[in-house]
Order: sequence, then C-alpha cells, then structure tokens
Amino acid sequence: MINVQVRFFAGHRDIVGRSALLVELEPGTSLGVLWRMLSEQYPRLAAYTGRILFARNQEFADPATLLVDGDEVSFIPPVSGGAR
Amino acid sequence: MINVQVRFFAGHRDIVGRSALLVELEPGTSLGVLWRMLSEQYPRLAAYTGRILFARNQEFADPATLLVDGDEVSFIPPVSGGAR
Amino acid sequence: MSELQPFVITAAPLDPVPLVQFVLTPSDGAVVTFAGVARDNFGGRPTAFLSYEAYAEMAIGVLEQLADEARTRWPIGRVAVHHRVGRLEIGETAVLVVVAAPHRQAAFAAAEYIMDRIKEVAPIWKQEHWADGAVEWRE
Amino acid sequence: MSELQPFVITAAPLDPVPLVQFVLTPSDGAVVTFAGVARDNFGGRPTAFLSYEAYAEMAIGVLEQLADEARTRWPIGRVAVHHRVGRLEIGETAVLVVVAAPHRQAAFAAAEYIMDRIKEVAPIWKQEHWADGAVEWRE
Repeated sequence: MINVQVRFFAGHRDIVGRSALLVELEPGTSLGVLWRMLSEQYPRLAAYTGRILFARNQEFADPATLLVDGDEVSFIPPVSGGAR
Repeated sequence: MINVQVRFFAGHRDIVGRSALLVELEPGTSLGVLWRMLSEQYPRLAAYTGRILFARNQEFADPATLLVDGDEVSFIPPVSGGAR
Repeated sequence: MSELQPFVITAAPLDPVPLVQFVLTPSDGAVVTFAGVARDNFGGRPTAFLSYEAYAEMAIGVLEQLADEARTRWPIGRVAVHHRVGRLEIGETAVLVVVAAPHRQAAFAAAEYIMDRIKEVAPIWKQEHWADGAVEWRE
Repeated sequence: MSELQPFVITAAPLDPVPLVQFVLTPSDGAVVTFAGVARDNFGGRPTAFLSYEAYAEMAIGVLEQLADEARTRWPIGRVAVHHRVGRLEIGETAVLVVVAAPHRQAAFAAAEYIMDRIKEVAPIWKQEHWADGAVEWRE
C-alpha cells in the first residue's frame, strides 16, 4: 500500500471539512481513480467532476498519472472567476 | 487685414528659428492657404505637407477653416513616433 | 531591490512601486501594471468584503509558468506577479501583474494574457462575502 | 487627492501612485497603468537621453478628448494621463496612462487605445539624443 496526502481548498475543504487527508491506496492507483473514490466518500464533491484540474506534487498532472508513496495531490476546484 | 499668431514646435521651430510668428493676412485666408504661404517662405516646411495636422485656437481644425483676427494657429508636425 | 521576489502569494497589502522598479531594465520602453481590486458589487449585488485563499506552494510555480508562457508569445522583459490572500476590504488590491517590454504592444498583451490565465488555472480562490451576510466561493 | 488634475503636461517627474488613487472608485475591479519609459536604444542604436516638447495648452485638451473617445468604446471609469516634457534620462517615465474600470478587459483595451492615440495625434514631440551626439526629432 502507498500513502498519499490529499489537500483540499475552497469549496472542497468546506465539503470535506478538512484541509488535508492522508489516504492509503493500492499501488498503481491513478489520480483519476482517487478522485472517484473521494467523490463516493463525499458525494457533494461529485458535482465538481469535469470542472477540476488535477495536481500532483504541486504541479498540474493528467488524471491517468499513477500515484506513488509520499505524493501530495490536490483536486483544484474552479478558480476565482468573474467577468474579464 | 487680420492678425494671426502661428506657433511652431519641434522640427518646425528648428526650421523657422522661432517658436511663434505674428502674421498679417487677407480676411478669408484659410488654414491650408496659410500653410502654403509658410511653406513658400520656409521651403523646408514643404516636406511636411500631407503629414501635418492643423490646429486653430488649440483645437484640431480642417485646413479649409477660415481664419479670423486674433486666432492662434499651429501646424502639428508628426508626433512622437516609435514602435508600438 | 535585489531581495524582491517576482512571484509571491502574501497576506500583506500589495505595493506596485517596488515591482515596477524590479521589472524595468534600461532597454524597456513600456511597463504595464494591472491591479485587480476588490470591488463593492458583483453583477449589481452588493459585496461587503472578499477573501482569497491559495494553494500557495503550487500557485507560485504556476505564476512562474504563466510568465514563461507569455514570454514564448511576446518579446517581453521581466514579469512580476504578487497575489494577496486573506480578507480584503473594498478598494484593496488582490493581484498585481507587472510586465516590462521594449515596446508597449507586447507589454499590454502579455499582462492581459497572464491575468486571464491566472483566472483560468492558478490555484487561488475568491470568496465573496455579500453585504446580506451570505458567503460564496466564486467558481 | 482632490487637487489632482487628471490630464497634465509637466516638467516634473511622474508618480503613478496618486493617479491610481485618483482613478479608483469602489465599483472598479481593475486598474491598468501604462508607463512609457525612456529606453537606452532605438532599433539598436544607443540613446543618451530624450527630450520631450509639447504644445501644452492644446495637448491637455487632446488628452481629455482621447479619454472621452475611449469612454464611448468601453465601459470604463476614471482616466488620468500625465505626460512629461523636458530632458528625460534613460529609465525615467515619459507618460502615464491610468484607467480604472469595473472589469479588466475594458481597462486594458482603453489604456492601450489611449496610448496609441496619444502617439498618433497628441501634440507632444520626442527628440532622440543619440549616444554619438546626433539629435533628431522622432516623426
């Protein structure tokens, strides 16, 4: 098993109620799969599917990226919008 | 006869050697005609024909504008250029 | 000015003066400074104040990347971007984007591009605190 | 700030800070500041310094007109334009165009438009003093 730290910001932190979680995952779990797992655990997160950006170790990453032990990940909710 | 003050700036002042001239004109002289008269008197001004803007009493004016006694006029050489 | 960091996330008030000094070199003829400011309404609905939150460790790297993106598109010089977090009263500056360039067209285009991209991808979130007491993340 | 004049031709060094304070109102979310700066070369030829001359009484009115032109094109707030005359050393600011607006796109577009128009029609002339001693009006 691998340990990954997930950081939550803005609306996601409000839903999860915490700014970070340490999660234990099967080796070979991808960022996208982790998001699906979290969306099942916190159903209000599911509304963000398709509107988030994926980050691994503080850089943007593809949802297919496979996680390794010690990674820091985050799912970036839509950023501060407003008219141009 | 009418009296008109002509103000010269930048390259025009260098050519004329003065920053202003008081000129006496026939009533009904237009801005454009005054420019032609000055271009004959100071032939190096003629090179600016077609590249100047006309001003009367500190506002842009059409070269057909007829001058009246006491007007302040200027022929605006191309303004500070440079790449955008 | 040697200690000025060009890409910063901070809870302190922002000041454009040192950023302009930082970006300007003798070959630059143009400096464009964009200030994004907390305003008193959104779509006509009155705002009491704003708060901003950032994934700061990541956001700094993203701001650097956005400056590099701009640099591949336009001939610009130095870039500085400072973004504030925490509570902002109406009229306070949330973000400064400062771009120097030899010519103005590139400086304008790059500053606007960087600001547009910040709003698209930088992990920085704005929370609107409406005058009626409601609170909302702007997404 | 009540005594600040929005459209000014001056021989004194320019300072953007009071202009930004002047243009910003509570409904503005964006302030764009353009600084045109004396740079050390033109097309690669070294410049020693610049000097600017203006038909000041007329130029102030033209700057006001250009701000009005921009206001008919974009939803902007207040505008300030200060232009310097006299001798400018490399790195000194020749012109400041500052535009506030509710949203940034209008502020960027209007600031760039006003600066483009200044270069087209404002009766203000730049004299290049080349490093080799030659002197030339930029026309």
